[in-house]
Amino acid sequence: MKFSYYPGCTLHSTGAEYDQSVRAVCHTLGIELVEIPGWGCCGATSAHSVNELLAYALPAHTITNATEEAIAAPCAACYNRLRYTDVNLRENASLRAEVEKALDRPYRAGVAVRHLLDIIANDVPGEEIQAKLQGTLGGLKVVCYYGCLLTRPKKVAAFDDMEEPRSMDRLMQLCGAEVLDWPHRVVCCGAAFSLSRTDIVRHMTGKLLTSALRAGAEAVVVACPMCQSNLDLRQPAILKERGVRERVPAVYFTQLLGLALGHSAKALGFRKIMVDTSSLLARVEAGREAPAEAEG
Amino acid sequence: MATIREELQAAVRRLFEDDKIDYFLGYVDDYGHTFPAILTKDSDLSGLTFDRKSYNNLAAFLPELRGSRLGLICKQCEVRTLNVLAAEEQLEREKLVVVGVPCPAMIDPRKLSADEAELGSDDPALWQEKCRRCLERNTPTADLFVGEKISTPTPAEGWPLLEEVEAKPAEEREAWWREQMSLCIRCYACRLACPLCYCHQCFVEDNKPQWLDKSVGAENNLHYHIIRAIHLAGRCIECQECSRVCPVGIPVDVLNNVLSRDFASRFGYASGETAETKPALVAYERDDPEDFIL
Amino acid sequence: MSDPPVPNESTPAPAWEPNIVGFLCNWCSYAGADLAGTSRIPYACNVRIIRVPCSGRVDPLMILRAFREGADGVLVSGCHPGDCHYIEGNYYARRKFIALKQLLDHVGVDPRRLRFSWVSASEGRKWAEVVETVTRELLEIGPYRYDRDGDD
Amino acid sequence: MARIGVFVCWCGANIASTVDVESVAEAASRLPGVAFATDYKYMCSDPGQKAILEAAQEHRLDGLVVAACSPRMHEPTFRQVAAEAGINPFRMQMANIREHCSWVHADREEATAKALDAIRMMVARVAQSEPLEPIKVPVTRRALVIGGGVAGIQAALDVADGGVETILVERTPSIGGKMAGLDETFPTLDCSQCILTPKMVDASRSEFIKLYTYCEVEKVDGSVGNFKVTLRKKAKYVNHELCNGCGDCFHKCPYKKIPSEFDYGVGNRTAIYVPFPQAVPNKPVIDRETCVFFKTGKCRACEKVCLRNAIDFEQEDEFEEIDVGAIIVATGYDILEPAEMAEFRYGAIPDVITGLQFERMSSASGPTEGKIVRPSDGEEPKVVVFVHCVGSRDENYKEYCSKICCMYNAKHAIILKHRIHDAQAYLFYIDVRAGGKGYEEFWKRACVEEGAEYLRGRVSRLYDENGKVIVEGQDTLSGEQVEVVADLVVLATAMVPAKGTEEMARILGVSTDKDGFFNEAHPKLRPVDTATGGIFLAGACQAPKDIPESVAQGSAAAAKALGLLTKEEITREPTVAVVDPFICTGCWNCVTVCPFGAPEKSEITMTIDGRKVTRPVSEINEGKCEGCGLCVASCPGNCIDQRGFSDDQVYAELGGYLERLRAALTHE
Repeated sequence: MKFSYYPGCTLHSTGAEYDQSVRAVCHTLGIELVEIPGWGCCGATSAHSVNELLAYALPAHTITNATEEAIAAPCAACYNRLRYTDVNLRENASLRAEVEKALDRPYRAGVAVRHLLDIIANDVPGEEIQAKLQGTLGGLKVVCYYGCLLTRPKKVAAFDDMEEPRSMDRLMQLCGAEVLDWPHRVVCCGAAFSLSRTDIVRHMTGKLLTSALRAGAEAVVVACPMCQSNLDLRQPAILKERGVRERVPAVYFTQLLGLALGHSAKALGFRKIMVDTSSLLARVEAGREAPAEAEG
Repeated sequence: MATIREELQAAVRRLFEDDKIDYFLGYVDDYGHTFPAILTKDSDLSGLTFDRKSYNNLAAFLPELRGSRLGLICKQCEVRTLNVLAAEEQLEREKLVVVGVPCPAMIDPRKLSADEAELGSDDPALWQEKCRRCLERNTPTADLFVGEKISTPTPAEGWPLLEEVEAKPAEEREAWWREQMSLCIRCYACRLACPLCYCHQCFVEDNKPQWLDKSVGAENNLHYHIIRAIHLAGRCIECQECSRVCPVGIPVDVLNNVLSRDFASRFGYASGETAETKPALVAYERDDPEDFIL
Repeated sequence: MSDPPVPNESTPAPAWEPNIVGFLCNWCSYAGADLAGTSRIPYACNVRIIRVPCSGRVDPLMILRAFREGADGVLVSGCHPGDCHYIEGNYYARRKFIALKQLLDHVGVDPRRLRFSWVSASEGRKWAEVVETVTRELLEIGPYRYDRDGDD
Repeated sequence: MARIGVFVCWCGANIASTVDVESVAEAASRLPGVAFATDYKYMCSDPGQKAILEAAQEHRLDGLVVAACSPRMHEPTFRQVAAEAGINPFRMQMANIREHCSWVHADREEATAKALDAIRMMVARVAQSEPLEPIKVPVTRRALVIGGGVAGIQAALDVADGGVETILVERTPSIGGKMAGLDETFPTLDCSQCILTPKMVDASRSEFIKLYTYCEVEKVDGSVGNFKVTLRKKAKYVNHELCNGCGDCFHKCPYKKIPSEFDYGVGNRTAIYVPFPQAVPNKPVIDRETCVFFKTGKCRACEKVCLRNAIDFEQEDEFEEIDVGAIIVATGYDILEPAEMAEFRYGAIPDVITGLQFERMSSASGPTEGKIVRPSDGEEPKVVVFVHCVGSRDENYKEYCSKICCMYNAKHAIILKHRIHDAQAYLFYIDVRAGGKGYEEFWKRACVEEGAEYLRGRVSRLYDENGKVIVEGQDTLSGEQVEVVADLVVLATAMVPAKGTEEMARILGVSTDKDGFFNEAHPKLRPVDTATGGIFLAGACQAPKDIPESVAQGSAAAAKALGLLTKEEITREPTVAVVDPFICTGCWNCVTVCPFGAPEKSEITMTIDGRKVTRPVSEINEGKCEGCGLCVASCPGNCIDQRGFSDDQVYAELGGYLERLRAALTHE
């Protein structure tokens, strides 16, 4: 399996641990990632509220630069913008002409835009992952958080049920986690207002965190660097505000999958997570009954 | 080790001895040619063979033998034809014994020089065009198989002649076809050789009213071939028998190819792949493309 | 009226006008053409209408016959998809027309000579526009003469 | 040679001002096959018609061409004239020289030429037209109504009222449909059962109505006036002839925890059961799937207790073939399974219920005897959220409006207030659609008098927290996100066609729309007809409807059916397809394409070269053929033709025009 890899701005900066864990996991699963030469920003949040043409042209630029038949995007926001652009440019010839004029070259329609979760959960056979596990997550209690952009809108994104997705749940179960039911799988964390209206973000993220804690989660598993930073960075302040003492780390699905596949916490960038993950890692360590030879 | 010829003859003899069939449809060779033949239990089976000149699509003889218990040699051309005929309920499959053979690809007689040694050659340049596109050299649906299974080379893509004609500008294309069509003598050999032209009466024979003139003329001829192509839309399995038998050498199958390709890309038609597909023109999807409609 | 243009410098030659055969379904397009009449929407007078029950009744043989006997263009018009009085006749017609159109394009016939349209009973104006379009295009490409050798 | 008369109409100045009618008539008189041609001011007027009759006699005409307005206008008129003149009406054709000519072309010369062409074409066509006789079909004076909800009951009662025998088929054990399970009805708050049960009883007592409950339509053959219908009478395992409906059997049935279909799972039933106390017929059936005896071979409790020996475990499904002349389809609706819309967490949170479940709860004769309770703990809810448009008006599910939910939500809010005085209702809505007599006033009443809180916006998410249901949504009027902590949530789920509608459509040979509801023949002018003659629609099987609309449509369909069934025989246009069996190959293209199932697979035995040969051939069922000609154009061997629109006629018409062109070409 070979994909054009689109890390997006975040995975090269604040979400570096996502990048690290993505590359580690893909390597083990035999997914070859070829970074898109000259990729640019997807324009998420700001571009489409300011300039429609720009909002299409930015992703179109990146898609057209792809060298493979399909793109793997680990960031839900990037994924959403790229899909949105691709769907609309395929349907709307005049829009496409306008974008092509802006790009000054033909748009490369026909490249499949996929989220990495979709690829790992749906393309790699479960048995194959199972065969490569170097241990389990030892019944770690997790809730899976897909966020608002990964499966919506239906016409653009839904590789899974729009309102009650389950692909990440299945993947985590496969790795030996105990996946808890909770009602906030696809509820927005407020990332779009991350800087401008922190009051809104605190309210929305706070709801998610208390819901996860109420469900009994030891970790919130995410597939988007924007969600992760909201749930992670703001957590101490938000929970303190609500008088909640417990904490629950927000980790990437690739990080937990990486642990199960035998990568070290260091290699998966766990130390970049602000909320303390030591008890989580200890739980996983305890769950590793299989010889930990592949460590590192 | 027995040759395919010996194996075939032994197998057919057994079919007759076991009273499994009334007729066998195969090929016999004589005078250096290979002919299709209908054999009975009293026939001399010593000429029965299968070689690189077993061109004919034997399924073309099925309508005449309908209702009989019948064995026949099936290379991929016949296999696909039988699927179309089955989908159109023109076949009593349970009465057929499909004899599978490893098909070595048919030689294009027009490319064959006097040197018969070439017959053994495996040079794809000598093959018929259809054989270069063939997806399966062994009969997958065979009731019994004679000979050794062989591997199927990677099929060639594209439609060389069709693409060559298409590359011409419209005016030249019109002139080219007009010239081709002015050669047609309306002998209807194309229709006769086609295993899917099984109407009791062809539309050209209809004279009440006579939509199509029987007189020979480039436009009349063209229209005959166009309507025939429409009747074969989504059905033609590209055995190219129509072109092979044309005494004046018109590549009539190019017209069929236009629709084969178009229907494959528009509607996903792959005629003869299964025995379920209904003919393309008696089916529709609500969202069939209609960009050509005002 | 049907004479092809003859260059004549002194007196203006009678202009050539395309001859068009229109096959119209009884329920939608024929009624649409009626509505163009009751609404007094003027359009070119080049189409001669043959009323058929449904666009699905039109056989490619009819279309080719029209060409062979001197029509410069043929127009087939039926109900919009989903509106067929006989539920699905126009869907089948659409496929048949694609096939015929593909073949005529391939053998070098100008695609503008054979047109299809969906005109509903309420689209009098659209009918007038379709006729105008088809006529204008045929005026541009001129008379259709494939060969006449078979007819004499 | 034909003797055709051509009559060119001036239509006052409508034609004559643009078309030179006199010279057209003069030129027409010289066309081959024309025996007489003339023009007149108004052909359709009395003197105009008389002129045709006189000319027909004088010139011994055997065909007519009337060049006038559109045949869609006056074809019936002039066919009548032809018949009076002793000319077969199908040898009369109209040349449309008004709508298609004089009204759209200003140039007199051009219009005149076009008019003459039109006449030339029609003369050629008439010369090729065979005389045809209308097809007469005797009518079976019996109607079938499929579906025993309120629409079906009304239709059956009205047909029976016309003195026509009616068979009312219902697939559940009782008639009554969805309405029988409702509480009070909007906008009058009449008790639903109180107004419905008398009708149910009437239907069961009518001497003209035969009631078949627990029965399904298996197969429909034939056509308008003469359908052959096969019914499957499902085994009830209770002999209803013997049963007196005492109820001992279901009181004794040990298996009591089966979720009741009629109560949408709010209440339970036994394995031998009557769906509800007012059922018609009020006699039980045994549900084979849940009966212990059928599972284990032991029990027979009902059999032991039945004094009339009515229990019969040996019963099997029976098939009955009936002949009817008309069919009224009233198969009703279901609701979109709310579990399909995961965001509402129906099924995951017990205190999220559907509107129909609320109806059963609030119904005085329902499983809770009218008490509104939380399914989770049986407590009285104090805060209830009603969600409008669950799955309706939603591009992810159903785009259409389900029409009745605005009203029943208002009704539920009122009922809630009446039963639990200190309860508060919140209603999330997109907008309130209250078009109907007294409807606007009704929802206003819920809002103003009964204190229901209307929140304009959609619900985004539901989840349970500490035994409450948290409802998050948006109030678009204030622009705020709102959160209601509710005790009970009631979903107004979309109305969808009843389960099995698609299969029913296939059996009946009628079409459905993109949402699966039955298609009416015309959305405005033929709302209860289908495109298939003799099959009519009533109620919510055609689109979401409330009770008065369903009843009105039931009566309308009954009137349509009576109009058909009170005729001795019906005539059909003879413009049907016909197969030449001697050249038919049996490729079944015609069978595949025909939307009406008119071509049928048949066989013919003939002698070829002294051998008797049996060949498969297609045969047209004239009763089913609607005359579209699709099969004709789909036959590769030209074995099928259509009377009245024959290949010969089209060919002649085409030739009538093109011969002139050919003549012009050879003079080039």
